[in-house]
Amino acid sequence: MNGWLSAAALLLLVGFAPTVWGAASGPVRRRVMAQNLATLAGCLVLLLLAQGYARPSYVDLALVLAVLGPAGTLVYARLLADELAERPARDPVARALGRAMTPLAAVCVPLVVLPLCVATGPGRAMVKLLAIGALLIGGNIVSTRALSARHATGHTPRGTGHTPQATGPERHTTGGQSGAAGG
Amino acid sequence: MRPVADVLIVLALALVAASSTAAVLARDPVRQSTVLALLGLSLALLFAVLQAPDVALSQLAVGSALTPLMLLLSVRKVRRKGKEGGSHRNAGNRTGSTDQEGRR
Amino acid sequence: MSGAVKPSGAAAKAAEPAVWWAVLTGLWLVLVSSLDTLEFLVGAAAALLGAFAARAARRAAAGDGNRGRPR
Amino acid sequence: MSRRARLWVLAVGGLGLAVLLFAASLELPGFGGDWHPYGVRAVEAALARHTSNVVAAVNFDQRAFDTLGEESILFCAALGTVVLLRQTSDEHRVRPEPARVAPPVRRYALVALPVTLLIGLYIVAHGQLSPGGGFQGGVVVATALHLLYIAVDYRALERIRPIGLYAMADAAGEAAYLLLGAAGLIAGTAYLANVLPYGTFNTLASGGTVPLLNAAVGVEVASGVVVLLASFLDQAVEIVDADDPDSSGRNSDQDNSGRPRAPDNSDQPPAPDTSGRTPTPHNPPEEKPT
Repeated sequence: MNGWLSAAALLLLVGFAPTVWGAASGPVRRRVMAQNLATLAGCLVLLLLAQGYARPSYVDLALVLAVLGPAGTLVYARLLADELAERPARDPVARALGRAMTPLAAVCVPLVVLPLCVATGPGRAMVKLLAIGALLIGGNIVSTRALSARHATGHTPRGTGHTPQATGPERHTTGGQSGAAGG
Repeated sequence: MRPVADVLIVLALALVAASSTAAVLARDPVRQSTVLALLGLSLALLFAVLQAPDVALSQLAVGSALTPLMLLLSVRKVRRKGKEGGSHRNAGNRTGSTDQEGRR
Repeated sequence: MSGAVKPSGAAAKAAEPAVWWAVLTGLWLVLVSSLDTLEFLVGAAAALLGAFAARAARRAAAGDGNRGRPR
Repeated sequence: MSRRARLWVLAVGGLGLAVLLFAASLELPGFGGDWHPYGVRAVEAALARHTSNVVAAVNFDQRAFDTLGEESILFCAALGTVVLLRQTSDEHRVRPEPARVAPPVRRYALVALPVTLLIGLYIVAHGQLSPGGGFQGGVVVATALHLLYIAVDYRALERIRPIGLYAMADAAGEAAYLLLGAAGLIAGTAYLANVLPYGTFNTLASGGTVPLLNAAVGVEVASGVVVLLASFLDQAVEIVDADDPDSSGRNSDQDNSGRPRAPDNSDQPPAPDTSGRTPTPHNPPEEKPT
């Protein structure tokens, strides 16, 4: 019991605390990426807390954050497209975060979720944990992509007199469109 | 368990203090919005370690997507308004205008 | 998953919500802590809502409004 | 009153408040202790009514009248926003442009929308059992719908968001709460009393009226937030000043294709777009607000 809470405290300190600094300083790009990382770290902390306090119902917090956190990042990606596009990844922290985010999610989430699954034992609770993990990884991959895709194809002005034909998803080259729909 | 739980509370409290101070110090609403997202998250964590999951859930639900959305929409409207007003004062000919039938 | 189903016949039309309903009901049953009949019924109803929302969302995203306006 | 007198009044009031707060804090139970006079009673009452989430029992049973007030606050806030942000006669609507969103993001949103919706409904339905309830779940449901704006575009959201229906659902949720309260009066006890059978502890049907009130609040909050955001979105995306003809450039959603957008109105000649070329304030015809 103690170990889970210690792990949560550690993750809060090394995973979450730096994102506060990241979100409060530097260019907008870095801030949004820090927010993205913070939802990941916060969600994992909540999962660890649920196990540490031996309260399975606390897992719902992580569940909600796993779906709403990426939605928040997508809000920024959508509405701050100008700000995200105007500074082409000059900030080293933002660039490093943008590169490290997906591997980080792919490594850290199993690192936390799998021990929790072992501790929970087989059953629906375990499947729920795995579902949260899958939502978290998928959401983070997509939101990271959205941030970098914005950067790549944010504001290429189209030809004039373009009639809005929005039939079907527009295909434009963002490079390497690996389908990363979560879940 | 007790000392670790206390450490968690202190840590979460410190994070809330730090992020709320940063939110107050940020003057630009756009930059403030990301700090606010972090503040919401820290508050949710604080409520969670204080064993108030209902409040934490409210904070998560409102703070993670809804608040940034409303804030940024307001910023967009205000900026647009300012831009329109500005362009109006400058007799309306914006340089980057790419209208298809060239205005004036 | 989405976008894969082209609504050509009645069966194809029903397939998309059915798949979504099954997936979402399964998700609901995973989320809840204890199972009983009422839980399953409520979950099935919520999943039905979600399934139709999924279809409506896909159509809204794909079409320009003339096809399958889910009002 | 002079400035000096006002400051004195403020100082006296502040001092009184400080003294009272200090006196009250001396009587507080210790931080993090197991025993709290109000907490113990609330837990007892919640367990007596078979509601395993004590917070839900406090919010929707023991102090349900408070929650009625809180729900009404949101209702009034949505109402006030709709009135304040309505389309005035010197504004007109432009058709939002399709957004350009990376296909994976769009696919993710289409998958995440029903999942988020289901999670929201789960939170609403299990308010009496686990953390959550009508407010939290309702906000999640509303956020789920707005994934369609965030990751697709505004027109897609508008297609699944007949705003009149949501406004009606908003009012219906508020009314349902009021009427559920009146059920207590009909049963011969107090307003908002828990008159239904309490059910089996720790199942979905437990808690008497608590799940029903949760559902009412869920409907009210979800549609209230949708209506609230609709006014914000309309203002940010669609509504522009009529006296500013330059609605073509960068003001809209995205995609600065520089095409002058035709207003949403049918009796407006769309093709040559003479709508706002001349900066006269009342060139576009009156359009219905929302």
